[in-house]
Amino acid sequence: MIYRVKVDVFLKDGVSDPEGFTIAEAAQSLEIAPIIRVRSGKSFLIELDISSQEEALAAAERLGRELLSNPVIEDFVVAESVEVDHG
Amino acid sequence: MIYRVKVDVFLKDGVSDPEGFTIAEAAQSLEIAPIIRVRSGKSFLIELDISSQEEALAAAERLGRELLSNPVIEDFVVAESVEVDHG
Amino acid sequence: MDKAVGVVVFPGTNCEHDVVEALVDLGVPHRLIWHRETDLMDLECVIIPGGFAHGDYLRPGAIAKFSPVMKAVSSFATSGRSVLGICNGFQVLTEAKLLEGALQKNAGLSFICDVVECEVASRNSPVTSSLELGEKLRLPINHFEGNYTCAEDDLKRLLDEDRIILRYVDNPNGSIGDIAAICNKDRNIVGMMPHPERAMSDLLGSSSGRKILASLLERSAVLS
Amino acid sequence: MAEPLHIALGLTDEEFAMIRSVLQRDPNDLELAMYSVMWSEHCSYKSSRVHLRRLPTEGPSVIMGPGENAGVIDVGDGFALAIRMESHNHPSAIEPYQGAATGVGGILRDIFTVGARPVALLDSLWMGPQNDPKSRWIFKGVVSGISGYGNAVGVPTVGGETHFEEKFGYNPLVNVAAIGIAPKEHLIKAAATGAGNLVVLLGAPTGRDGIGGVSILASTGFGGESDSSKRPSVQVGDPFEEKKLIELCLDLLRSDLLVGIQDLGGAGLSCATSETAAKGGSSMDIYLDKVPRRESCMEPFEVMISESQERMLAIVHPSNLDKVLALAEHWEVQASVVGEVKDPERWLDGKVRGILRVYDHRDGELLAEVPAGSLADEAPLYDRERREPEGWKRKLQDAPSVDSVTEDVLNDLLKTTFDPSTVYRQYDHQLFLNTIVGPGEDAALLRIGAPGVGRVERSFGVSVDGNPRWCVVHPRRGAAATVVESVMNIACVGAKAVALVDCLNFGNPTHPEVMWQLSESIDGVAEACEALGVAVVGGNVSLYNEANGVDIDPTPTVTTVGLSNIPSLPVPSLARSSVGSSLYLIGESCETLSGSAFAFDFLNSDGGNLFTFDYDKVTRLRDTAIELFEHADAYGVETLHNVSSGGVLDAVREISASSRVGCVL
Repeated sequence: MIYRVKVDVFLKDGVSDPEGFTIAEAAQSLEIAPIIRVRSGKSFLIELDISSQEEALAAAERLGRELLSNPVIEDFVVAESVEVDHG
Repeated sequence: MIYRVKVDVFLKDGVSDPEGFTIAEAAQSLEIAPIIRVRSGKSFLIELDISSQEEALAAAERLGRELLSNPVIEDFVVAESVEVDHG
Repeated sequence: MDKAVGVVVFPGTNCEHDVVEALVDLGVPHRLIWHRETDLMDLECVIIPGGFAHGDYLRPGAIAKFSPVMKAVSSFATSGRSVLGICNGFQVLTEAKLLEGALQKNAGLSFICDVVECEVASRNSPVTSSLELGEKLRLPINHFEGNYTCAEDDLKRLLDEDRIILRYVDNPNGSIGDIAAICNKDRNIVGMMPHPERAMSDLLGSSSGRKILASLLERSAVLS
Repeated sequence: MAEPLHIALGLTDEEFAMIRSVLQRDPNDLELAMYSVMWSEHCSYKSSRVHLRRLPTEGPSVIMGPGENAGVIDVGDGFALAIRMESHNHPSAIEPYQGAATGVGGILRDIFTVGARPVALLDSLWMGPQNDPKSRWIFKGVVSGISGYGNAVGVPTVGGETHFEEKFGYNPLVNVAAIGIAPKEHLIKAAATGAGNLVVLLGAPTGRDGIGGVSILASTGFGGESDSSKRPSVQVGDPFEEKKLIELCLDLLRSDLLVGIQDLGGAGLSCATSETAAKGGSSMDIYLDKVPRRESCMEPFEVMISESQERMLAIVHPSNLDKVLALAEHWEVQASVVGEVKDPERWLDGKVRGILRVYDHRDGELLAEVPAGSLADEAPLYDRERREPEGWKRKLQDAPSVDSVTEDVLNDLLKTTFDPSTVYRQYDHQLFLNTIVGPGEDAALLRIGAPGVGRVERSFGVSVDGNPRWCVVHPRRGAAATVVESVMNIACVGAKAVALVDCLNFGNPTHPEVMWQLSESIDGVAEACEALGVAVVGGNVSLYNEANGVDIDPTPTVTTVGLSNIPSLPVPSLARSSVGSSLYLIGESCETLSGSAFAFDFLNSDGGNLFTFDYDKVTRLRDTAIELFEHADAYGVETLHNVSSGGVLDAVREISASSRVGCVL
C-alpha cells in the first residue's frame, strides 16, 4: 500500500533565522496584520510503498533524522501520515 | 491576542522539482523504505497579533497569496492556526 | 542629450557598479536609483542589475517587488520607455508580473558562474535590434535560480509573438526552450539571465555584452 | 568537590591567580567569562606569540602589519591593499555550511573594518577522502557555505585550492583569505579615543550564537533554569546583513564620521570593547540594556561573549551621531549607542590605564570592572616545551627510492581524480570586472580597482598555498618551500611578491612535537620571506586540530600578494597551449623524491630529507617568469605553469586537460 507522509523541518529555537527575520519585515510592510515573528522552514511530502501506518510513521521518523534535517541546527516533526491509493 | 498560523508552500503539480527528485534518490539509497516520490516545499510559522481565529486565517490566506508563494509555480495551504499565549 | 540611464539598487544588489562602469565605458550619463525612490520620469531607460536583493530570501525578487521603486518602474514601462532586468533584475520583473514565467533553481541544483554561448533568437527587441539573427554571443552567467519556466500557453505565446530574445546554445540550467532572455508584449521590457555588463572587454573574457548594451542605448536614443 | 569554575572555563590555576592579582579580588562570573574567552588560545595566541615574533614584518610598502585587523600595503597612486587570512576549522566540522559561511563573513569584516572595500576571496580547503560519506557531507557543506555567503555578500571568490587526505577526515581545515582596496586616506584604526565619544553597535541583534563551553555558567551561574532556549547555538551567517553593513561602514568612512571601528568576531563584545579601549588607551562604559537582542532574558555574560555575526563597533563623536544614525537608517542597518569612551584612570596597581566597565544600564549596577589591556593584551605567553619527534633524524636518512616500483604506474599517475572547476564554478569570480586571470590557473590576477574607490591601471597577483606533506618530512624546509611555491605561483601571472599572510594549522600545543613543528615552520616561513623580500603582514594560528589524540599534519598555509602591470592580450593561460608548440622546463630539478606526491601516494614513504633552495636562483626564476608573462606575445608564450606537487607529470597533465591537447615528453 502507499502512504504519504509529511515531514516539517525548522531551525532549532535560538538558532538565528535571517530568512524568517527578513520575511517578517516584508510581511509587516504589507500591513495585512501586525507580525510578531516568522520562522522559515522546509516541508517534504514523501510517498512510500509500505504496509502499515505505524511503519510509515517509523520510516518518516528515520528519514527526518538521517536525511531531511541537520540535527545540529534543525528539529523535525512528522506532521501527518495518510494512506493514498493510486487507483 | 496572539495566533500562530502555519502556511505550507509546494510546487504545483507538473512543475519540475529537481530538489524533490534528488532527495528521493538519496532517500532510496538509505533503504529505509521504497520511495515512490518526494515533493520538496517550504513551511512558514507566523505569529500574528490579531483578535480572532477567523482573522488569523484570513491574514494567513493573504500572506500566502501575496508574499509567501509565487502563483506561477506554487500552491499554498494554510495548514493550521493556533492561539498562542505569551504568558 | 542629457537624459540619463537609471540603475536601480535594492538592499543586496551588487552588480550596479559594474553596469555603471559599462555605461561610462559607452559614454552614457547614468544615475543610481535607491529602491525607495519613485520619480523616474527624467530617465531615458531603466536597468535593474544583478545581485541578491533582500539576500534572495523567500525567493529571488519576492520581496523586492514590494519596494516603492517598482511601482515607478511599472508606470515608467507603460510610458513605452525601455526597462532591462539583468539576472536578479529578470527575477524581480517576473515576480512583479511585468514579465511572464518564473526562475527556478538550476537543474543541477548548484550555483553556476561561467561564460556560455548564447544566440540571438529575435532581432525585434531593444537589446538585439542592432545584432544579427542567430548571431553567437559569449556571455557570463552567474546564478543559482536561472532555470526559466512558464505555463505551456505562455511558452506558446512567447514563441508565436517572437518574444524569445536569446537562447542558450548549450543549456546550462534546464530553462524551458533554452530561454536566456525574453521581452514583454510591448517589446520594451526585457529580462535576461546573462550579464552583458560583465562582457565589455576581451581582457576580461568577452566583449559580446558591449553590443547588447549599445543596442539598448541606441534604441533609447541616449547614445548620441 | 566539582572542579572550580575557572578550570571548567579553560583557565589554569596560575591564570586564575594572575587575574586575582590584577583585580586584587576574586573575579565575578561575568569577569571570569570574559577572561576565559579573551585568554583562550584562539584570541590570545598565548602558545604561539613568542615564536611569531621571529617573522619579518617590515617592508617598504607595509602600512599596517600584524596586530591590526588586516595587513595593509601601499600599491601606489594613493591606493592601499588590505589582506587577511583566517581559519574556521572547528565550526566547519560541526556545521559545514555555517562554519564556512561565517568564516567568509568574519574575514570580510576584518577587511572593511580597516576601511577597505572587499574585492576578492580565496579559500584553502583540506578535506577527508571523498569515498567517506561524512567527509563528503562536510566538503559539500563547506563549498556551498562559501558559495552561498560569498556570492550573496557580493565579493568574488577568485582562487583557492582543495586537497583530500585521510587525516583531514577527522579534522578538516577551512582557511579563507580576503583582500580589499582603499584610498589611503580612508584607512582607519580600531582605537577608542576621546573621552565623551560614543560607542555605537551596528548590525544584527545579539543572540546566544557560539557561546560554547562558557554556557555552563548559565546552569551554575545565575540560578536560571537551563531550558532548551538557553542552549548555546551554532553561529549562523547572514550575507544580506553583511552586505548592508559593508555599504554602511564604507559610507561612514567616506563621510569621515568615525573615530574608530572594530568588527565583532571571536569573544564578541568582550573582545571589541576591550581591544578598542586598550588600543586607544581609554576607559569605556558599556550599558547592556542598550544592546539589541534577538533572544529574551539573556544573561549579562551571554550578551558580552555572544558571537552573533554581522556586528561592528564604531566610535563616534557625539556631534556626528545623528548623521551616523541617519546613514544607518538609509542602509536599513540597526544602530544603537551602547556605551561611552572615558578618560583613563589610576588602577589599583597605581598605573593609569583604560578601564572597561559593564553596567546593566546607565547609572545602574556595575557588573564588571576590568583593565581593558589586561583582557586584550596581557594574556600570559607560554614558551611551551618543544621536542623533535622520536627517530626524526633517522627518518631523514630513509629516502624513498623508485627501485621498489616494478609495474608500470604511469596510468595510475595519469588518473585525474578531482576537477577543481566543480568547486570554483559555484563561486562568482567575475564581479567588479577586475578578474583578468581567474580560478583554475596558478594564481589569480586582478585589476586594482573597486566600486566607490576608483581604478588604477595596474594589477595584483594573489595565490593561497599549502603542502602538509613537505612539512611532515621537514617542518622548516617544508614551510620555506610553501612560501617559495606561493611566490612562484603569482610570478606565473607576472606579479612580484611583496607581502603575505599566513594561517598556521597545527595540533595540540601541549604535545611537545607539535610545538617543535610550529616553531620550525615559523622559522621556515621567516627564512624564505627574508630571502625573497616578502613581509608577513598578518596571520592566524589555529591549534588543537586533533581527533581522538591524533594531531593533524603540520599545515602552514600562506596567501601571497604581489603587484603587476595590466598584461597585453593574449594573456597566457593553461587553456591556450596549441598543437605544435614546444614545452620548455625552466629551472633545475632536485634529485630527491622525498616529500613528493609519488613518495606519499605510491611508495607510502614520508622519509628522506626535503629539498632546499638557493634563493638567488629562486629570485632569478621568479623574475624570468614575470618577464615571460608580461611580454608573452613577444616571446610566443601561450602557457606559463609552475611545477609543484606531482612534479612535471602533473604540470603537463593539467596543461593537456585545460588546453585539450596531447603532449609528448
